[in-house]
Amino acid sequence: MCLGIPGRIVAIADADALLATVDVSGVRRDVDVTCVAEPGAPLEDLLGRWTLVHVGFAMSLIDEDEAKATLAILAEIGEADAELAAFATEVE
Amino acid sequence: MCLGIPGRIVAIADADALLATVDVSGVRRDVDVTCVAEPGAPLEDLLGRWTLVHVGFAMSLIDEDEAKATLAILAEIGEADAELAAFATEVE
Amino acid sequence: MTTPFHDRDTGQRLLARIGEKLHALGATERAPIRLMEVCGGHTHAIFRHGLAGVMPPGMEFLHGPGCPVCVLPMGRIDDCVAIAEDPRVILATFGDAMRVPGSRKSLLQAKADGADIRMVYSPLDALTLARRNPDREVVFFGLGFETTMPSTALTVLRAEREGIANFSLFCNHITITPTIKAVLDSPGMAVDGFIGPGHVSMVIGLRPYRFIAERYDRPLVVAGFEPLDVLQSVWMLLDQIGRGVALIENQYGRIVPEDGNPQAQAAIAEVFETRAFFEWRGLGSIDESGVAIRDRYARFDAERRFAVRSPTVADPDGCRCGDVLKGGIKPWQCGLFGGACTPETPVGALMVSSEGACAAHHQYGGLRKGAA
Amino acid sequence: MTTPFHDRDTGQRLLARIGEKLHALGATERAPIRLMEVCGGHTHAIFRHGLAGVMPPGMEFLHGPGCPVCVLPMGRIDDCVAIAEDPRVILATFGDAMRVPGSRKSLLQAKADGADIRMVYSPLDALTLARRNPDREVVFFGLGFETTMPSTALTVLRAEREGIANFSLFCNHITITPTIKAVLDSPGMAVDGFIGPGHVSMVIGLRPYRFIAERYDRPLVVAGFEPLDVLQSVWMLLDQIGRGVALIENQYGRIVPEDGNPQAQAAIAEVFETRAFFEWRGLGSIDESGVAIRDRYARFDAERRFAVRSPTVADPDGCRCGDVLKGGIKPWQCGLFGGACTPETPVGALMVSSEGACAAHHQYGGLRKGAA
Amino acid sequence: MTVLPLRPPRRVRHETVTLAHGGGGSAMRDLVEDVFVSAFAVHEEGQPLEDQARLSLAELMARGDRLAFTTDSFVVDPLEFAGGDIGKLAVCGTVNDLAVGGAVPVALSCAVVIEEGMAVATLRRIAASIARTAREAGVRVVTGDTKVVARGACDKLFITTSGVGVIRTGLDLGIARARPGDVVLINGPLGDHGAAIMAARGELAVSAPVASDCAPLNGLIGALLDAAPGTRLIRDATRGGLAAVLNEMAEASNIGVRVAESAIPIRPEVRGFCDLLGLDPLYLGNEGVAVAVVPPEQADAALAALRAHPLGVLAAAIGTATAERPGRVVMDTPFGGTRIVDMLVGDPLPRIC
Amino acid sequence: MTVLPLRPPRRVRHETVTLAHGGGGSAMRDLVEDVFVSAFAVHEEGQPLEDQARLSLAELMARGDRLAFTTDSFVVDPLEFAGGDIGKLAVCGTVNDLAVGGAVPVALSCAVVIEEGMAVATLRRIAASIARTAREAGVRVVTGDTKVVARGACDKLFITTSGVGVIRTGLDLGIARARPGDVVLINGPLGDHGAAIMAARGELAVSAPVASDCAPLNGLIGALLDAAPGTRLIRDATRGGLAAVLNEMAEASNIGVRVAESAIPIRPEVRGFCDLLGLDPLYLGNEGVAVAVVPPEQADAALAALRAHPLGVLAAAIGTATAERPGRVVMDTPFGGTRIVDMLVGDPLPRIC
Ligand code: SF4
Ligand code: SF4
Ligand SMILES: [Mg+2]
Ligand SMILES: [Mg+2]
Ligand SMILES: [Mg+2]
Ligand SMILES: [Mg+2]
Ligand SMILES: [Mg+2]
Ligand SMILES: [Mg+2]
Ligand SMILES: [Mg+2]
Ligand SMILES: [Mg+2]
Ligand SMILES: [Mg+2]
Ligand SMILES: [Mg+2]
Repeated sequence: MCLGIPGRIVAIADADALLATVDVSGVRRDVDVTCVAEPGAPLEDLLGRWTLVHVGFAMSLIDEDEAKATLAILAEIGEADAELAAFATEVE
Repeated sequence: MCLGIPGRIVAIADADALLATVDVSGVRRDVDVTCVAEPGAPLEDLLGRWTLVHVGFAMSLIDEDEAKATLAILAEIGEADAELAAFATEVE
Repeated sequence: MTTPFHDRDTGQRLLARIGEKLHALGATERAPIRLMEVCGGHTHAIFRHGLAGVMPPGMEFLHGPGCPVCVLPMGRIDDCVAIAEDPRVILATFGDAMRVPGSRKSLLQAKADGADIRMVYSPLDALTLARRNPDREVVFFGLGFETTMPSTALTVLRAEREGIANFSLFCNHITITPTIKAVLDSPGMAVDGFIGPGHVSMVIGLRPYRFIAERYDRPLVVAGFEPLDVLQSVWMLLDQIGRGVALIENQYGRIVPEDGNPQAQAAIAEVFETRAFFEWRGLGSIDESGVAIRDRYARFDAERRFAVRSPTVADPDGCRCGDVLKGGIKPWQCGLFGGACTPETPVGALMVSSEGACAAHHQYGGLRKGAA
Repeated sequence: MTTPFHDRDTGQRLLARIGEKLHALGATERAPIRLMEVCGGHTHAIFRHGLAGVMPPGMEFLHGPGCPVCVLPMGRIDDCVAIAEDPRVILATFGDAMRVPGSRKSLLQAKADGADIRMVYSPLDALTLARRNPDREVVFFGLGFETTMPSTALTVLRAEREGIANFSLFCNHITITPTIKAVLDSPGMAVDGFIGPGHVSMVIGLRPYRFIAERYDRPLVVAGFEPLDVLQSVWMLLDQIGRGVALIENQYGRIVPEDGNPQAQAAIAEVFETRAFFEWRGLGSIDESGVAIRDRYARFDAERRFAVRSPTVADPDGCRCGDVLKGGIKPWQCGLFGGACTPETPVGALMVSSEGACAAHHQYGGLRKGAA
Repeated sequence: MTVLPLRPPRRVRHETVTLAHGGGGSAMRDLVEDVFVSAFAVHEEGQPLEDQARLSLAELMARGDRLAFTTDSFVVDPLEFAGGDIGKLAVCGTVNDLAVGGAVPVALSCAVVIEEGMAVATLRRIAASIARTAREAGVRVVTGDTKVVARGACDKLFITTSGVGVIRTGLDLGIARARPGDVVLINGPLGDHGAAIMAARGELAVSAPVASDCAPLNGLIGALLDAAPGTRLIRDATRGGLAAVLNEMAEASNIGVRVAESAIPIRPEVRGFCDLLGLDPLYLGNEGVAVAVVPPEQADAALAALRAHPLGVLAAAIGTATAERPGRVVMDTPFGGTRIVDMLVGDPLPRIC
Repeated sequence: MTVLPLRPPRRVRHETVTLAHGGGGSAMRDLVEDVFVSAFAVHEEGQPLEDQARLSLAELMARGDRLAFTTDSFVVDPLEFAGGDIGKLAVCGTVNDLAVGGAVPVALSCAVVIEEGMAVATLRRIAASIARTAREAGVRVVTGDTKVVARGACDKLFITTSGVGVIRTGLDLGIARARPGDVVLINGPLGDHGAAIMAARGELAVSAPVASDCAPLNGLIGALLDAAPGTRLIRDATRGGLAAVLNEMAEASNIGVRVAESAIPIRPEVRGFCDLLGLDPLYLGNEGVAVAVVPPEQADAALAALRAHPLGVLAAAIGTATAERPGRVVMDTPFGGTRIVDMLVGDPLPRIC
């Protein structure tokens, strides 16, 4: 029900109606981009952006920096503790 | 289109609506009897009468005396001339 | 009630008498006596029972214009298709009318294309459809001669009595006598006498035919539809011709009262009025040959409710229905007969109903005269 | 965009770290740390990827009330069936809602019985249906938490802008925080922390969860739906528990902004207002837990247009959905589980959607706990 | 690790069919196994269903030298009517199409398309009727298929049966094999099925004491072939009626056909029905009428064999093949005239099979 | 007496089908002969149609010892879609149901139910597709049936095909024959057909670059059986998808099935389609996917044979039969977890076959 899928905005389908075409692995559908359009800015700014699509609406622009950051933290959690563990092993 | 089939009135289906049931060799259908109902007389008088049915309406009560008379004439035409012919042969 | 009128022995004797009369009249295969049956029911009976084939030489049946489906002009079919294509409408019709070609399509094709068209046995059944589908407009495609008029008139009266607002009649009823007059008036007319329409007459009686005898000096015998009925009528006509008289006689007394059916006439008069003119297929426009719904019952009149236009549509190229209807040519003399025009792909309306001369010939009589 | 969050090696390392934390916390299979995922999407992901099975001992997922299909009370389904059975209506709905049992029937059964019910992917598609069927009333069965609210709100606004008069919304939207509060307030509550709903949060942001930390002293981590998202969130919760703190944290920063989505919030505020109370399946009536359409948009409100009654309908005998929703029992502890209640014949709503705890257990987890 | 119990016997758990019953999942298996498989006993007890039935060719070879294979879809409205139902019809129709080729019917397939909303109880009755009729005809329903479509996408229920049978060595029946002088026989009165269905639909508001003649004719035809091994051809007079069969035969065999109207058995009530509605019984469909053409020297034996069978008590010789007018069917009317009997010109009669 | 000419070759004279085309009269013969018979060449040139096709049993016996017999109805909407149409589907479906039993398909029947108003041009295209696919599969359409129903009484066109084939002596494939240790193979990616049909319907307003996998698998299966004569069972994963086949097999063979999610080929666009709509490709229908279970010692040969065939280039070994958890299908997730794969719970997906 709360299913959200990342897709890339590949075309503006109807600028007046705030509809853009999103591509998910080659599958396309027009979605409402009201929630992710920068008020005042041209819709074309969205082209190429990744967005999270929920029931035909783009609900969030994916923050790629944040994604990288999260992955970095993930790696860190694993490694940090792993080092710790390695360290612990060494100490033992 | 002008198809008319003789059937026997076997039941009064709805006296108020002037509908009676007609039987054609065991096949039954309710028909409108407005055109054959004697104004003022009870519809039951029609029970047992033969009627000519056209597109769901009883259009004529069959006059059995007339039918017999026609058959008699038919026989007569055949015979009268036949006698004549026989007579002619005899004379020859 | 019908079997005695099928008796083969009586028939054989009658045929012998008919042969004698023809002989006495000097009629031959090349110069026959020509009797026209006006009613499609008779056309059907003649082919159905093979009566033409058993006739002694010197007698020829001409198949007249008495099939109301056959004489319906294309423009009226087009109107009917247009009404049927209105998504609100359920069009109810007798099965015979389904295959008659309009200029765009037949009702059968309109149905295939999505129109809601139902075959009914009786106009009463159309009224039942209206009762059962209160959210739809039920239009009954009413057609036929005076035989059928009372049934639609009574159905309109019933609808009024019951206050059924979603029922209307697309009225295409026509009257028989102008047709006969059109035949009599056509150039080269060669009809020696008429087999009169039995079931029309049970409604209208014998009086309306008087002009045929009085003004055109042709005999008419109102006939039943069983084989012996037809033969007896032929005999009666030949008898008149032999006696040099032209009378309106009634062979079908068991069904047809002298004055017709008064209740039926009253219903017709209550609901319908004569139109100034009506278009016939093959015969053109004929004055006072059709009826329309009176103003009093305007709300049951599909013609008004659906703003019908009824343009005159020319008959298709090569179609000779008019000549066949008037007895001018035999069906197989039409260039389209059996080729472009067959019962499966009728060009003219005479090829549609089994009461139509062309269809009857094609279906029961073989492709060529010799095969009948 | 998702694959890096599936990486198996990283996952293995994370699981090792989670195991260490659990060990440090003294958690065991018999006395585990209990983390509740609030959102049905997480329930689905946990079963779909088999995450429960790979968890080190001492960690237990509790499947919370976060499937909006599952918490819909029977009375609302009955209303929806009644609306759908109106012959003017085309009811448009997400597929998930089709099999939820009402007291008379489900929408799937109503459809089989003749109601015109269409599955759509988006409320926009319902609006398209309304445009294409101007003679019908198109009602969209809107349900879902805040994730879905903006889409229906924007659809209503679009309908107004385009002047589409035959579209309306049967609004069954609910808000997430009262649900969590109901869980926290239930007697015997044993939740040590919450995996927060990622997509709800992308709309509402983090602020609304503060009471959980502040008033109930439980940590919540807003999480994504990929395997590593869930594992990282578990690790973050265990880390908080280990540190003895209760904070609202965000693991899903790539999607969820601190303050949520302002346009989405504005659309919700424009179209909807809080209801005094809303009935939940298994949880009873919860104050201010649902939204309704504002008077300003009354003409798009199916509840008003179809005079919906919404009687309270008791849950079926033996149904323990409420207890499961609150984490009080595991699905298989319900006496109906796997017997009278299966995904083919759901008694409770938790057996319907693959986001429902019972259906997820039945479908992905085997009939008994041991098989999962 | 717990050993899970196997599934309990499958049962449909709804009163009406929904789209879920056609989705290929467990609801569909419930429906198929509970309603159809259990009625037809298509598989040995305890044996699972395969995607195809398997028949021993050696056993087939023992009964003849050719395999006959035929199919028909049944779309009759209403589903149930006096004298039968769509299930009985679907079995008889295919059994008869095998039998008229001289084949002994062996096995049937049965594919159903169901409109959502169909009552499961009705399906059960029809499945039972299929099973009963198959037993009566001595065939087995060995394979099948079930589809469910949305409301409005089909009219309640369509059934397609196919059949295989074995044609006895030496027999060679064919529509082109009639020769001048051959005698045309039929086993019973015309039009019962067509009239029964039209009356059952109720639209004509006509009640008729007529039951469909729907019956498996393989027994009757077997007896006929025993008595008249020189039989040229047999056809069942279904859609298009007797007229269609006679015309096809005249055309294919390049012969004329001359039949006597008075010799053709028609029940009075069917004649009354036709009179009232303006129909011709020659064009009404039948589901238990076989038309056989036999050489003149075997005509008496053939007629006697038909009359000795319960489905042939009213059998009659109705005409002969002639050298005249090849391709044409001519009927002698009781009145001494003749008429051509052409193919039906597609009148939109109610659906009857 | 004039000798009448025989009828000219039959041609349909309308652009759309009307009820007259189903009435059993001449319009119906025109349609049947012009559209179907001419496309299928069901009968020898100049030979009339009989009510049943006839096949020599001796010729069948030469190819094997058992007759396989199967049927399926096809009700797909839309009729034409990327990768095929209802006609191609109807041939492939029945050919495949024969082939998965180890049979060489020999002959098909084809029964159509047509909604009035159907364009004759569409029917011609579909008939041509049936003919082309049958040629490709090496089978003949030998018998058929045509019904026309009123508008609203069916959804444009339904086709029911039945098929007969011959099973090679010695082969014994069966859903109950899987044994622990056996290897589960599939010939290609899942879900193409289901996704293509759902996209083609347009209702979801989704465009997907996916074509149906619809194909006759008899050639591929023949190659497989040559390479792995010990094959236990083959099934085509149609309605209900791979999940249905694996569950039926687990239940019938009383084994567990353990598959690796990462081994199952799925096209990225099909995965995207499923992600977007919340579908699981395990439950999507396929029309060109065969699942085969082979004994472990023949697995490599079997896989090589599949991969050598044009319809098997993406073939994969996806799992094994186990003694544990009989009746259950367990999937190892790429993440190291496991999940149960149950039968589809009747989701009302669009009609796809
Ligand atoms: S053959 Fe056709 S076109 Fe010619 S007269 Fe007859 S019906 Fe008219
Ligand atoms: S098994 Fe069914 S009734 Fe019991 S809690 Fe789960 S969904 Fe509710
Ligand atoms: Mg057949
Ligand atoms: Mg048949
Ligand atoms: Mg037959
Ligand atoms: Mg099948
Ligand atoms: Mg229906
Ligand atoms: Mg099959
Ligand atoms: Mg199949
Ligand atoms: Mg299969
Ligand atoms: Mg057939
Ligand atoms: Mg349709």
